[in-house]
Amino acid sequence: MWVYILRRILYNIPVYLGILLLVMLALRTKDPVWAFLGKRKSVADHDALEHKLGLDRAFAVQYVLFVGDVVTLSFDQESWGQPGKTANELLGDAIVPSLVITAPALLLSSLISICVGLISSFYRGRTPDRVLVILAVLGMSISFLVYIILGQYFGAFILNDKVGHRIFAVEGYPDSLTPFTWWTYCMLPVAISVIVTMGYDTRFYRAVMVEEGTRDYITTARAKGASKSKIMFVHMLKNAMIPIITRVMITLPFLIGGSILLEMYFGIPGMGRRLILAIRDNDFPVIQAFTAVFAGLYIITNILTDVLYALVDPRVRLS
Amino acid sequence: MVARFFRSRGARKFMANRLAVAAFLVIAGYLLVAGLVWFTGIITLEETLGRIGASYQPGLWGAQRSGKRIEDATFWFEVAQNAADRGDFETARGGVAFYERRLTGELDADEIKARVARGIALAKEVLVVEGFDESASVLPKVDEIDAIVVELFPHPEGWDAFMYGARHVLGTDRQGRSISFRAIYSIKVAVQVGVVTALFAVLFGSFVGAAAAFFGGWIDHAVIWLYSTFSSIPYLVLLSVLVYMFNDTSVDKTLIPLYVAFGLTFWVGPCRVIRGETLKIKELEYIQAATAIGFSRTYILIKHVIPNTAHLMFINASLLFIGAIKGEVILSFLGLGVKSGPSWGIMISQSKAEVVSGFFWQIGTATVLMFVLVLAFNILSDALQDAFDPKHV
Amino acid sequence: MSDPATAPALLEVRDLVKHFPVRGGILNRVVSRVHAVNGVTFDVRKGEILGVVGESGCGKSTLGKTVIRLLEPTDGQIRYEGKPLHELGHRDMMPFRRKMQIIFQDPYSSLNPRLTVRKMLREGIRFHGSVPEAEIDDYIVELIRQVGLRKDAADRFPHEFSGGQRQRIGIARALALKPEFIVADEPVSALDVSIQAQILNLLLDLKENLDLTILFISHDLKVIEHFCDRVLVMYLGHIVEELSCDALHEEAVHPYTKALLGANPINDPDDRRELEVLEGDVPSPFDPPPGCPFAGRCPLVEDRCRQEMPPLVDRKTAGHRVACWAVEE
Amino acid sequence: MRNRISFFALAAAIVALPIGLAGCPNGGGEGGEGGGGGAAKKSIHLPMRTDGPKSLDPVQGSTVYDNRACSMVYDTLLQYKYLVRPFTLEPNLVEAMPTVSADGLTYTFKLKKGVRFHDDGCFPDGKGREVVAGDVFYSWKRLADEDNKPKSWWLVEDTIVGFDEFKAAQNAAETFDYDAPVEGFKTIDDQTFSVTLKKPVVRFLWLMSMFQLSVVPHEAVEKYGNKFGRHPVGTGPFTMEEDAWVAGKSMVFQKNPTYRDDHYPSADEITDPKDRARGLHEPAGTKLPIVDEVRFTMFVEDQPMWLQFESREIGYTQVPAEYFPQAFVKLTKQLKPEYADKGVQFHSEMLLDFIFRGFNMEDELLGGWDPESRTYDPKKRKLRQAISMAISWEEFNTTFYNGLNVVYDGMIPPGLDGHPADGKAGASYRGPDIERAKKLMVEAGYPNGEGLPTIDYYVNRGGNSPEQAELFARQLKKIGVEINVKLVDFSTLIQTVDNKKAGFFSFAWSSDYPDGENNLALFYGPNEAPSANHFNYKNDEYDKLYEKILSMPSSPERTKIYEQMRDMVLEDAPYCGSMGRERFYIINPWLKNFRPSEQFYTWVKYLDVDDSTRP
Repeated sequence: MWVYILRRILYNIPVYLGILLLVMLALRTKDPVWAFLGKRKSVADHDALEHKLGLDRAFAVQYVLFVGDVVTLSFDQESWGQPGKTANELLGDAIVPSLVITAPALLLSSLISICVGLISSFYRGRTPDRVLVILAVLGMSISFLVYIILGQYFGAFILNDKVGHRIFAVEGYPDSLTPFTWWTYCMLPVAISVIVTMGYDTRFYRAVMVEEGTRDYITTARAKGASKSKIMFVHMLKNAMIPIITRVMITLPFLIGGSILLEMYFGIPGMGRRLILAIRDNDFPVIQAFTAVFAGLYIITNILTDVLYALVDPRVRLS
Repeated sequence: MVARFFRSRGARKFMANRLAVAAFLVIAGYLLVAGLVWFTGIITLEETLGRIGASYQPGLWGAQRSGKRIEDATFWFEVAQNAADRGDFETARGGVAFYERRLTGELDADEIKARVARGIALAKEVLVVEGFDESASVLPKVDEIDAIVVELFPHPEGWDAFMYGARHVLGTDRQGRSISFRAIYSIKVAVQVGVVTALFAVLFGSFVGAAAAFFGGWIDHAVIWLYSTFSSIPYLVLLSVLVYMFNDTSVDKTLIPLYVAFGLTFWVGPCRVIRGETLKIKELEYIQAATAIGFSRTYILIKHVIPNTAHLMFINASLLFIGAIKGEVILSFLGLGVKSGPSWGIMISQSKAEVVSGFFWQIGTATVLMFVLVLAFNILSDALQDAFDPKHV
Repeated sequence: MSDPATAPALLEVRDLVKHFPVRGGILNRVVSRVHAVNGVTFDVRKGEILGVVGESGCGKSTLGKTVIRLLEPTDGQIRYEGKPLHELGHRDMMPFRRKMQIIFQDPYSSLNPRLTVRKMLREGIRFHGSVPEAEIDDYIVELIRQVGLRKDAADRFPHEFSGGQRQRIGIARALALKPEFIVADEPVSALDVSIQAQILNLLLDLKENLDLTILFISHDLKVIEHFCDRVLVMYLGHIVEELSCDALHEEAVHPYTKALLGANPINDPDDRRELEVLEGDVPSPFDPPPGCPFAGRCPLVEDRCRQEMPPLVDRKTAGHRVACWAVEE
Repeated sequence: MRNRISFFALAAAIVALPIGLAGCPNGGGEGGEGGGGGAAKKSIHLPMRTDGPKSLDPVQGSTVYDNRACSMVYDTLLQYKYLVRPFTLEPNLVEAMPTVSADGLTYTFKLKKGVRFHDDGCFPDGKGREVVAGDVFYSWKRLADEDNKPKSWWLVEDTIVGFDEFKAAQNAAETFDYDAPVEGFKTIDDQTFSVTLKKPVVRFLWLMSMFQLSVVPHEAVEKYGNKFGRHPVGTGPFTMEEDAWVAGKSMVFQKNPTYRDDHYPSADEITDPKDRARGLHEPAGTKLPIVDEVRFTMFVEDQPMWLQFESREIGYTQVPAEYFPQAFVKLTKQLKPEYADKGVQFHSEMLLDFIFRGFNMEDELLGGWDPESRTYDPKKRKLRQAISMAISWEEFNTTFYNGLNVVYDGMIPPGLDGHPADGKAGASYRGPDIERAKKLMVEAGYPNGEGLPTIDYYVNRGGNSPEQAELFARQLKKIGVEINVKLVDFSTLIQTVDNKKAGFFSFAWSSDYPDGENNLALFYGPNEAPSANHFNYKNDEYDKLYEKILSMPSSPERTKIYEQMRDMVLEDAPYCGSMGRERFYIINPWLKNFRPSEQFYTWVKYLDVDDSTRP
């Protein structure tokens, strides 16, 4: 097992190095210094700044240095867009807002989707199943952006207007997070995100449950006379945990990245929003650090997923 | 090939699925429209960018409050006034046409000016003196204003009337452009983006995946590394980096950034699937039989391996098509999408401002058109999977 | 027809070895090897049907595929009409590809489902140019008829045929290039018993008509006995006995061969006495022990068997060889 | 530590979720804003239509958002009078307007007594120290220190005696010595100091109100280092804690309790009757700042900003062009009744804009400059005039700006001396007049554009500029002029223009200070590219006049020269123009005393709030 874990880690190192390489190359397709300099600038200013930031060094040197930063987790270059803040600090500021939106969203959408998936597979082929499947497909066919635009308008503005007092804030993020302020500011984005992901998740979980339902042990359990609901909730759910856990794990890095659209629209100062703003500012060190961190988190969850898989299903280790 | 397809078990299963056939027909309809726009130019880019009348016209000629009616009338007055103001009235008038609706040729410059003055005076009277109320005393004046507009810009007749109706049937956006024409033109853009990216991603991904699995060795390692790398960059992060790359470059205005964005992200899926399938296929005895005949590895790959992954390519292509259409909306929001001309993404993005004022025609039209196509593809790909790949989860 | 016993060797195989690497460990290096074929030597004489028999996993299919170089030999020599096949590159192999063909076991996976019978056959014929372009269609029809299918089969896809019919297509494909030598890799074991006979008879007819030499691989000694001229008995990558099929029951001396004869359910019930001796496990092919691989299950096992592999030595009867310390005279 | 608290809150939030779902009847209320503590704490919530400032270090600032934030916490020597138009300066940190020596070179300032910096940990005992003359010079010298990454050195470049030399010497030295003398800086006593200029320039006074030259204490800079921009210490009306700024999201300022004696302007300092009608004179004499807390929220997207305004959450909003028809009747430019009835007010303000399409006068095809004779080819002038006559700025205005912009002749924006009455100047070549343009084309030797090669036209990409360029091309086609639109990014555009490689380009100039001189400088020969004279326009007579007005204070005589210079340029047509933007604001009834300006941002201290009309 340890050999397997170690191998997964070793295997992912070149992948991660590749990501860093790609991102760094992509960011250097334009001269970042020109983009950053303000009004009235000269070639001399440009060269001075470029030298100061070490961007005039050979790419290989920059690459090695940056990999060094990543390894030591020290993204302490000063942000260009937010002087006085390091990329590290910006990262730290942005993590919590991202999490308080995405973690509940993940939790809720997984719970609801699993339940709906169970119900759907319970009624497999009958009317409730069909209705749920159709609803899922309908939901999947509408753009995320439409959900957000209409959700903000109806869910906050119109709703508040009709009720007469504020149920959800149109946008914003509380200074101090309490359950109450969380409800006001974060519930609507969470709800929208749940609605958006539910279509996909429901279908996935339904398929998992349907497949589990055809397994031998279910037939055996039935033959032994176990009740249908017991089979569903005890036997099937227990065995379906593997795909469920994997699915949730796979979703994790996207959560940490946050939903850029939601954060932009609802003014939540999370990581996705920070990244977009950094891109608008040509904030080179921050873009670099954020992408490195995003990719790193992604890879870590990848490894975790693999390991989890292997723990549950030893055959994986051999292949 | 085609004949075989229709004789195959999968095809028969697919044809038995009435919903899937309906979806297939819907998609064919969209492709037809896209083809018409592309080849015959029934709707030109100019027509989607040009004004056809006042802003924020509701679709289906919905009733409007007098305040809005006056506002619309003012638009026409302004146009007429500008035309009359320009020195050479005759040439100027030639240019004052909102497609089928043209400035009347029966009045001379002074007559036009007089009518505009009368109309504006009335409008001001209603707006300033009487406020906006909907009372009986106001309505006759509003009607009179409308009558002046019709006098200046007579309603078109015959075929013109039909075209005029077609342009206005779903209303106008903030800039007074035809929502219906924009939405239909966007079908072409969506199909273009979908076809190009799905084709590219599926062909490239499949070939690379098949080659990797078939030849094995360092090629396989390199390909696995490549797709692991690409798939380990979270989608939106990759897009964001691309936004940075392409912002303000010479291809910014074209669809190329869009293709690149989708190309880079989408090829991974088919590559992975086809690689897995090829690993299975390459152990099959017909491949060994081909080797025994003496065919080269490349020939066997192209003639015997890749064609046997075709069903997976179809399924992947239809999934990627959906991905491309929906991705276009996100990219347009991020500023990497379509830049010149309309697209559903642009329409939805632009309708942000309209929704706030309770105007839903643009977002509604774009969403419905997109919804139907994506839904059809969803149904189609489900049916394809059921028919050809029964083991899928 | 030449007499198989005296005919010159068409194919000479000397010390053929085929190993498969097994990867593992953190860096995915080769940690061990499967010894599928472990130094075998034999001749195939022109015009004969040489059987290869053994339990599944003994390396007989690997042997069959290696001699026509579908698999690359790890070591050893293969000579076809005196030409060293093991030294030839892809291009130089071409003429031999035409002369050497193979019929597979599984009639389902051995036909490309995307090609009609006609396309499948034409592909190879064209590639080798073995028939003039203008005559290809007629040739294909003739071929189809020859393997016992109806003419209209040419434009159908594999999934439209039954298993037996598919195997006929497989045979047609092997014959399309007018080969001299065919490896038949368990061609009937996936078929119903009733159809097995038809296919075997077809093969026999074809062999007679087309002057073929066949290396016939099977796990079923009874089929071999009826079908082949000579038989090689394989155990774990080694040939343990080689003898003429006519004298199989009488002359077989190797304990494994005897066990196989006993295990054969259609065999004479009186001969079943030795069945119970086959106890113990087949040793792992990953890490074969020194000495005779059969030692662990052999009723006649001696100390020497565990230390040293017995050589394959000629017996008194011509063409009879055996590798066993215990039966040495 | 903060993070940990947030994690607890997160856990609590998740636990509380079902309860929240079950019932959360009083969703509105006072809890949301995190305030609500003090009984009568006056708090206002204002928008910034962007992701906000980058740094609160004045020398690093350059954008209007930096300006807005810096104006909260710092003071400049002079400031704009809140309610007086045209723009007028008044003393801020100084007791009175400076005295100027007879030769116009030496300005003497005297600081107000008892102005203290914010109470902050960087001072002994945490009590803010009194501002002295040395602080002013220290703050200005920071602009010269390249380690500060200053963005606005150009403001004082080549202006003050010895300052440029100081900059060069100190940056070359091992360490930057702030105590090294500058010839033009003289400290007379703790409160009094003088500045000597290289040449008399009237605009020096305008500089004294620019936020980049705000006064900062060296103690804070030394203590916080590169964090100073996030932990500002100044003398301004508000203070900001470091964690009250969520970058790109929001900033919260608190009233400075030790703010000096400053009062709302007296009732007679109002020039616009509309302002008086809105009751802006009423709070006269109130001690400033009036509110206790100011929250800025940055809106990267317009929809949330608009909805927040409609929810009466934020005090006002600028009206983005696409939202104009929603709130206003275009015909009358008045608020629609559904807004007016709710007590929403509006205000509109002309920006000091000069939007134009410029020619490179050294371009062979379009300029025809002969360096030998120092004259221009008259045929090329006809060509430029023809192009200018073919353009319809009104069409741009109606198509892209809801008709809200102002089209005018000359380079001096509305509201300043030298701007022509009704925007129409005598020597105008402003279109559209296709007939005349065609005639000019004939005179230029290109009848209907025959023989004229395609002209490369450089535009900054982004926004709707591709669409604008299309319209532009359409307009020019009418007289046979073909252009090849080159959409480039802003830095490329600047580089191309600075290298004199762009023959025809689209540009805009926002006045640095409200004086036509700033715009006239764009055509001053020695300012040629890479300086601000992008046209490389050279006219010896014009240059002489320009040098003359530099030291002239505002007067009818000076205005006359401005007009003369303007018409000289118009005749030579080194550009096609001009257009300026008008900005509309709508104001929620609870926000009091608001008179927006885009020229200065010290107005937050005058604002008040009426909580009775707040949701």
